[in-house]
Amino acid sequence: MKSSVIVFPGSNCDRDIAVALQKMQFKNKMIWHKETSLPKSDLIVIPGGFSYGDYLRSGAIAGKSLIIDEVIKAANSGCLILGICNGFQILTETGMLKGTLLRNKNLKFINRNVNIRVMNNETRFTSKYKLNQVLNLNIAHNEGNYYTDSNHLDQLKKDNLIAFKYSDSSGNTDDKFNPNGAIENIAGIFNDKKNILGMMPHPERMVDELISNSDGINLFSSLLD
Amino acid sequence: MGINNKIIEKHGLKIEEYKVIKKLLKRDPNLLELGVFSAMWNEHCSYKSSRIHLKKLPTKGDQVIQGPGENAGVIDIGDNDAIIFKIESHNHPSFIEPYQGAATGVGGILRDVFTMGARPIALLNSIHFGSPSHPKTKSLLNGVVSGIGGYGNCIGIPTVAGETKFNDTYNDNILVNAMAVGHAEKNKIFYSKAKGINKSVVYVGSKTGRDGIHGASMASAEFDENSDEKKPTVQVGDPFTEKLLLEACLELMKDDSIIAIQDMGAAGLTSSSVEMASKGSLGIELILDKVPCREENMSPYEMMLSESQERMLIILEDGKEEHAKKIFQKWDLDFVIIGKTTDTKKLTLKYKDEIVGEIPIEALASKAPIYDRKWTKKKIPKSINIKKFKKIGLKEALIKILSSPNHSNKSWITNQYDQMVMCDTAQKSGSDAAIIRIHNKDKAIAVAVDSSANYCKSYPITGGKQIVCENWRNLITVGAKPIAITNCLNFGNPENKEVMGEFAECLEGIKEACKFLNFPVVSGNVSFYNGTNKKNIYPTPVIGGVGLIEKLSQPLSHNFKKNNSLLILIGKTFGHLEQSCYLKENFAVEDGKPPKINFINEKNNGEIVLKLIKENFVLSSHDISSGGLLVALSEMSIGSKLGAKINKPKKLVNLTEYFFGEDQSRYILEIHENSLSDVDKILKKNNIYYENIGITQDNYFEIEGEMKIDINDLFKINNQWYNNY
Amino acid sequence: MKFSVTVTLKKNVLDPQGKVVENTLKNLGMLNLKSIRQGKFFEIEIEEENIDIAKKKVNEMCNKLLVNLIIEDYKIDIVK
Amino acid sequence: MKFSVTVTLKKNVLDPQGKVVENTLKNLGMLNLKSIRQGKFFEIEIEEENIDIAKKKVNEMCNKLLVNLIIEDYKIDIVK
Ligand SMILES: Nc1ncnc2c1ncn2[C@@H]1O[C@H](COP(=O)(O)OP(=O)(O)O)[C@@H](O)[C@H]1O
Ligand SMILES: [Mg+2]
Repeated sequence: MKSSVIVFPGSNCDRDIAVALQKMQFKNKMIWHKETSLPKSDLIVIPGGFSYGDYLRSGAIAGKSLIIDEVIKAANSGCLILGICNGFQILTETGMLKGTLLRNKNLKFINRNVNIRVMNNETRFTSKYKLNQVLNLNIAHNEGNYYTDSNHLDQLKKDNLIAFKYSDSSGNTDDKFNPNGAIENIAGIFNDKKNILGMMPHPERMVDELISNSDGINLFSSLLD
Repeated sequence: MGINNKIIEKHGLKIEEYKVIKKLLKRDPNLLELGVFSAMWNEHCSYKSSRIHLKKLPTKGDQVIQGPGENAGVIDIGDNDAIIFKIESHNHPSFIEPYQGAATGVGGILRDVFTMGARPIALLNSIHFGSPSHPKTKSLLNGVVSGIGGYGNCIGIPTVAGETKFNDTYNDNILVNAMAVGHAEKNKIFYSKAKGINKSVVYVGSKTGRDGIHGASMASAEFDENSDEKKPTVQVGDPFTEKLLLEACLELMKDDSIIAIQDMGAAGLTSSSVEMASKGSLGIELILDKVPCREENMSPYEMMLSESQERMLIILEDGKEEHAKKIFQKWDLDFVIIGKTTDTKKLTLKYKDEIVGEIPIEALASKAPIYDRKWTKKKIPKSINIKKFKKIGLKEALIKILSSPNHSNKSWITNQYDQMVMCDTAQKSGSDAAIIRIHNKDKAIAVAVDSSANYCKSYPITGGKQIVCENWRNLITVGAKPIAITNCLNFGNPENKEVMGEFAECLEGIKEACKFLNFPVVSGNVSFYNGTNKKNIYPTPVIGGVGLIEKLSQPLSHNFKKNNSLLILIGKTFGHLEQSCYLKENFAVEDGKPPKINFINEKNNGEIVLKLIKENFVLSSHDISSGGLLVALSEMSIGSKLGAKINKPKKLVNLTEYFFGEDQSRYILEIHENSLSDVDKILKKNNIYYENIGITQDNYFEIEGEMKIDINDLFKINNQWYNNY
Repeated sequence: MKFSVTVTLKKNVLDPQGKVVENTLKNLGMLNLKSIRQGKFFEIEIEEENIDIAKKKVNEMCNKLLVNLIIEDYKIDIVK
Repeated sequence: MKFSVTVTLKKNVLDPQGKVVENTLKNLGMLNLKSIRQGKFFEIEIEEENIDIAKKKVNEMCNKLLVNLIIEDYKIDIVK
């Protein structure tokens, strides 16, 4: 499996995702945002961080960079795209995923482990998880409060495009377990072809038992299939 | 413009100092030169009041590569790995504008570490606020915490440990100390000593604006009613640019293009250029027209004194200019050759083809004034009669302490910091020390910061010893061998004899402890003039320590691991309640002596605890500090949601003294029930005093026959305060 | 020419920031505060003396970058 | 009554955000852009019909919460 990680000025989880990908036996390349072509890849990752300092709106400026046109082309031809945290924000800014990420409802940066429930395990990203399995992943963001209009929300539900929802450890998706105010506790979504996943929690932080847990591993091993 | 007394005073210089300047120059300085002198001669840059005392600190050791004198200290952790670290204060700016003050404090200390070639791997902070009921405290707390987080989170370096304290003494002068820790290859460390003549002096990073002009002299002046007027000097941090600067510098450092490199911190272009020239016994010539400016019509005076953030000065090897320029352009940063090294031993400033200022480097550096300020010894404080306080129940007292601002759980703060980015944080804040794995290796370092202003106020020598020992203990409890410390000395007005005495005696205590424990000081920072209108803060030295875990198999926390394990208490309990948190929280009393430090016990207990941990006998461990035994035990319980059943001590002791006394050199260890005989053997063989104090259990935290609390209640008690504030 | 652009969240979009600010102000005793919405403000200077062309340029900036049209509305005013 | 408040950074204060936005717009081809500064915008409605009292209230809100007077300037306008 060949992967590419796009690096923007201010990306800061690029090394973390590269380490996770290598650990999972991906052949990974780092791609600087000023490049105008992409190597052939099965998976493109847009990593977390503060691209362009999160200035203006998080993800907005990275969404205008040259390399993004190539990412869109690759996505249209079926390449798998994973956007984590700031990567998710960039995907919504470019329209590759619909909706947007607003400030957390408490107006504070939040870093802690949260539980999320797997809402659809019949995708290239989640096949190694069980349906409704609860994962414990780390979140770290200022703007993770997912919002979309009601038409799109209906579509997300109808077409099973919600990837993960914030929950408690037994999978209850009550608003009480919503860390940031996201609509319907949404933590991650797919596009309609399900080859693009955007998610706020960081699976790459959960691949090493010594540091955290291994709940993120199956996302990467799903992709390897 | 002629220079009169008022201008001299405005520059924070004394008339006598001005006379010395004239003598050194053999003429009157012009205004630009006066500005340069004032920046270099103020307390912050010249250490004029502290230097003779700092000299006494032990700074050498087998593992010390670089002690004080460079941007940060460097220690050797084996296999060509070096750790580079330093702590620094940003107290005054943070009081004026808490968000930006704290943020730029973090930015500044990071630059000190990555200028030396290290990739920063952890951030820590020690923050002190006034009383929670003081009208300013809440917004200062909010601003400082979000500023620290705002900078560290954005640049992507985990903030992993720290301390937050409240005390009236900081009502008008908060403390914001930030510490950065980086990792470098031992053979790739960069220093600030210039070498060679006619080498290019390069300016990189952000443009220069009018921010922070005279910031360094502000940090050296007491606040008064007019401090509002000093506001325009506030600097704004740009963590995004710092991230670019970090990556660009590390990229350039891969080969040998750099002769010397120095961040522009306090007193910006002035101190960075003078420092490099002074260390290399050279001169430096700057063409100020070339300085990248953010605003129009900036004068040479403003350029030399601006404290704009995110800038560096580099001296390059011949012929490396194009290569270096490419790297900085890749990262969208300014890169301009603004001068060269010379053999004149002078700082020469040119502007519009004229020499606008010329000062011998030694007049600015080695000939800067040094004062042996008058100081008085602290009298031994009177003991207080504990019996005069009304008796209160153990449970009631414990609840009072655990729910107080100083002892409440700090996750409201730490959840605002990214603690996991870089994926090497094996232990986050919450335990005695954080653990950071060295990337791609089995080994890890432990880091912690500590201060005990109450003890230092009461009796500075003991207080000074105590914080070093407490810091050492905090590293031991997570299984790390303590290696070296950095220190940030926050004190009042040094022109006051009592304050200067507190300084001298705290330092004496720090020195003795460091010597005895072989725990040298490799870097640090002094912040004087903390206080207002002649009211000085408590002496507040902050110690930041680094220890090594040679092989990290499982991070050791202070949370209980399972039920039915044995709890043992290492070290003797005498029941020292003077200066205790028990008296402070229950009776608002802050009197008496601090607890004694016995270095021999300290060292023996610590070394044997470390041995037990290394031999895998220990499931969890915690040192006993503020709040005493009972508070330490409840913290172990709260973190794990496991309870404990503590025996009622058999001897005829006063329970309050036993459970809340703050005697030093003590640890609580959780061990497997079946390892007791092995552990007992090791402890006995080494003459370590210990007691079996109870066992862990589910659901309840209790002292046999005395008190019993549901652990969920205990958790709630400890987790309310911040959320309700 | 100089323009100002104000960007505000669309009416039906939740404004977490505005909510918190509103509550805080009420807690500070501003009881007759009815509503507060927060947005962004830009002051843009461009080298173009023809009003129509200039305004078109500013409009283009808004569409291309400054405004997230999914959730935000904007308004351009001429300053001078 | 309805007011609008625009908050801008003081002149000499670094505006990292504005700088990045400006560069991006230029990279997007907006070559005649001379400068852009970003600020905040508030739309405030209060239940008070007396202009002077109302304005005073809004001013108080600015001082107490909305504006960081150390680095920002502000301007109040009446909307209706
Ligand atoms: N309390 C202290 N203990 C040991 N060294 C100190 C102390 N205070 C300052 N130093 C050392 O003095 C030097 C100058 O410090 P400072 O002016 O803070 O450096 P910088 O200009 O790089 O911020 C540094 O090498 C620092 O480590
Ligand atoms: Mg420095």
